[in-house]
Amino acid sequence: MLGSGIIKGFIETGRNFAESYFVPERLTTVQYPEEQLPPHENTRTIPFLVYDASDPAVGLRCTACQICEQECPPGCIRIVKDTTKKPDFVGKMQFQPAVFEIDISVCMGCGICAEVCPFDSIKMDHVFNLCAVERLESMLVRKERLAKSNDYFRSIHPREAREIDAQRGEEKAKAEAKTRAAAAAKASPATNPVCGAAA
Amino acid sequence: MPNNIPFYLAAAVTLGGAIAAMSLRNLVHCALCAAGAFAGLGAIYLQLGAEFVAAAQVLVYVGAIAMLIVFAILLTRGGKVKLTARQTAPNRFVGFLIVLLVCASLAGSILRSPSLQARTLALPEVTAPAQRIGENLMTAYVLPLETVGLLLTAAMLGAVVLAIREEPEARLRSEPTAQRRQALEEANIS
Amino acid sequence: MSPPSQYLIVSAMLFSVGFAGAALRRNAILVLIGIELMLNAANLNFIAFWRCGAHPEALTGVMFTIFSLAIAAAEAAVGLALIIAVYRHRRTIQLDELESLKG
Amino acid sequence: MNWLDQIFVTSGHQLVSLAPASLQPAASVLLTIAAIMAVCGGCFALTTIIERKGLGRIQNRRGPNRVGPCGLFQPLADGLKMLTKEDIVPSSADKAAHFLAPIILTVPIWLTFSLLPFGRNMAALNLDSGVLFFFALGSATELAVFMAGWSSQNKYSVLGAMRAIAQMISYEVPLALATVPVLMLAGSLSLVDIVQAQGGYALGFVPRWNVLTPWGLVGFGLFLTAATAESNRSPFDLPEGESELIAGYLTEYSGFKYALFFLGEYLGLFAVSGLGVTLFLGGWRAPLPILEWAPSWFWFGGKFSALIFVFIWARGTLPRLRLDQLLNLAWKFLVPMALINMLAAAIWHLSPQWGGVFTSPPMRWLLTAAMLVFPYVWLGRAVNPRAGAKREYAYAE
Repeated sequence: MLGSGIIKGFIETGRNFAESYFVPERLTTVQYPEEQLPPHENTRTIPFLVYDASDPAVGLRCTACQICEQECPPGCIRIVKDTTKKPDFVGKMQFQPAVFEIDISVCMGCGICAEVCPFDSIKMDHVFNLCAVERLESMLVRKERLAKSNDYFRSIHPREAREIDAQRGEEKAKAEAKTRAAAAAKASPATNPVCGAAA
Repeated sequence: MPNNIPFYLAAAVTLGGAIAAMSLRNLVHCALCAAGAFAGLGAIYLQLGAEFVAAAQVLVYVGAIAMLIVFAILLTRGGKVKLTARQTAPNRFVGFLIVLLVCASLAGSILRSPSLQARTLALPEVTAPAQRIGENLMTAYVLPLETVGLLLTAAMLGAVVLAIREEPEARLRSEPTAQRRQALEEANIS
Repeated sequence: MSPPSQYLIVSAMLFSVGFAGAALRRNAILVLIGIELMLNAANLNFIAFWRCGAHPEALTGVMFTIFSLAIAAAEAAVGLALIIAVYRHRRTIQLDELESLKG
Repeated sequence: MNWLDQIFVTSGHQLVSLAPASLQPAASVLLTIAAIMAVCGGCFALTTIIERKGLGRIQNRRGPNRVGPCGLFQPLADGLKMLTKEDIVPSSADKAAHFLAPIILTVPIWLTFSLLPFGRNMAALNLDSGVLFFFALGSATELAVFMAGWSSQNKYSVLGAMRAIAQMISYEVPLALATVPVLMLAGSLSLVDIVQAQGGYALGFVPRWNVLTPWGLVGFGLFLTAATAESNRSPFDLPEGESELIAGYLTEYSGFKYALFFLGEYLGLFAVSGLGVTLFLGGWRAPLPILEWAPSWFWFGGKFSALIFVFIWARGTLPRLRLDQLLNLAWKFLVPMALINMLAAAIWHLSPQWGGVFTSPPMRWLLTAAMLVFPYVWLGRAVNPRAGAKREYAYAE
């Protein structure tokens, strides 16, 4: 009969109205600045650089390989290699970036840099309050601001961080085993040219 | 005479609207001004105590006839009509002359009529209650009422028939042509 | 309250304006508006005479005006339908261009 | 009890008596106008915020709650924004008509409030043909809508205006026809008399409101539907269907003129709600004899607010109609239903004179209800031929 659907709709919206005062499921919005929903793990805004341990100057995973700089579609990353090499977490000698800048007014948040990075160094962040009163200097994020600790990375991407930590732990263990073997070998006359500089 | 100010206002709106409706160039403006004149007349009726007629005037003239005129103007692209050369200066002069002549002759006879001068209106005594109008319509005026109903129905049907668009495909699709086409096709096949 | 002649003079002026428009304007719709104005002038006369006549309780003028309104509505509907029909055939509603019946 | 009921009337008289004797008629008129404009303007401000909050709750949101306590100062902020915005007139617009349209739209709607009886002895004007005047003033707004659409020289505006006019003309017919039974049975066109005719209680406690009779209930439903369409509100808000026409005839309006249109829309809603309360819900009369102690204006306000809430509820519930559905509903359902309703009302009125079983109220009830239920079902099927059939979707599922 004409009108039965209309009445059904009225009952539903009427319940929405009345129960919104008692039932939280009927009032699903969140008052943004005061309350915030936690972002999903796969949320991505702008990239950041992960460093291990506590000192960003030492533990920065980035090796200034410049793959991300080349792959970045809008070209918002600028990297200048340092002149000296430093040992990385497995003890291998690597460059570090002297300059690492991302122009976040150009960055489109595609996440390609994070995908191509072979060192698990550049990852996508969850911060989204990026507005500033000035559009040149504050939109150009430098290495110091980009560098964030692995703990932070663990807190925003727990699943991915666990995998990476496990993988890196394995690599490190393997490298240590190798060094130990090399050290053992050093005790014997054979030498291993690869692991010349054990930590 | 402060009592007369509403009347003068309504009369000014009516006459100003009428003059504008008859002399403006843009047809839509003309129609809108005519609607203003009709509404002003409604105000005069209200002042004269004929509430029902005033309401009917606004309902019929402003609500229906002005809208009809506006629709007709839009349907005939009348809003953007080109002015021909003949439609300019002499017209206005002749129009003014005609207005003056007709108005003078009518006003002269009105002003010279002694019976009209003598009588003045007494305000509160006379009204036209809707109930009395209805009773009149159902008793003394029942035949005119029926006739008007018939006339309105006829006018509605006539307006629909006149204004309906004749579709060219409808004629193609009509029965005899289809039969003929079928016959032609059969002739072609054989 | 003003004497009836005031209303009659307003009505006369309205009638003459409508008449001049209907006689001189060349657009069919404007002619129709002119005719409506003349009808309205007549209605105003009816109401004014009813108001100051000898037997206002008979409502004659009011009844006449009501019927006049109904007829004006019918007239406008048919008139405008005619104008639209003419426009369909001739692509114009300027009356001086519709001269095919001129001898 | 009586002084509270008449508090506005007596205080108004006292205020007027302060003026010098020669100016008292003018002072009385001005006071009435000021009171109506203040009350309706306040209602307008309050309704905008309540509507937004109510719609929010209906859609599982909270609605505006930032400006002032619970967001109650939101209308003030909106008003301030509207007033200070730049008033843009398109360069090709017809300046005079563009300027006049919002004024012509709002003036007749203000006038309609002078006819409503807001309480006992609280009608500003008791016109003898009040209901007819109401509809006459309502039809005057169509011209303003046309002016707004045409003068903007914008295709969307003209299309929106044409849709609005087609809709208003179509729905004026069922709106007027739905009120006819009330006028027939009250025997008057005056709104004050219509409220008078709904006085008293049947069986000692059931009020004799028109809505509590079969024809009144159907008439009220028809009236509400037509009134929603007449005031251009959702689900009949096609003239402003923003997905198709930007904002219809309002497209080229900004600043204060836009605010006037907004005001006109809400005032039109108030006007038809007030008319609905007066015609069908017994005006300012109390719903039960034991509640007679409350002032009459309180009951009018209460019923009025309830009706406004129903309109808001409908806006939050029903999706917008298509143009052909809109016109089909008006001409194939509402108009025939209203005509049948007139017949039912006539039978309701005349059946006691026939004697026999027809004198008992339950029989009259059954007879008229049957007269209305069957056409309702039948016409409902005609207007929606696919009712009950399973829908097929081209792309979904």
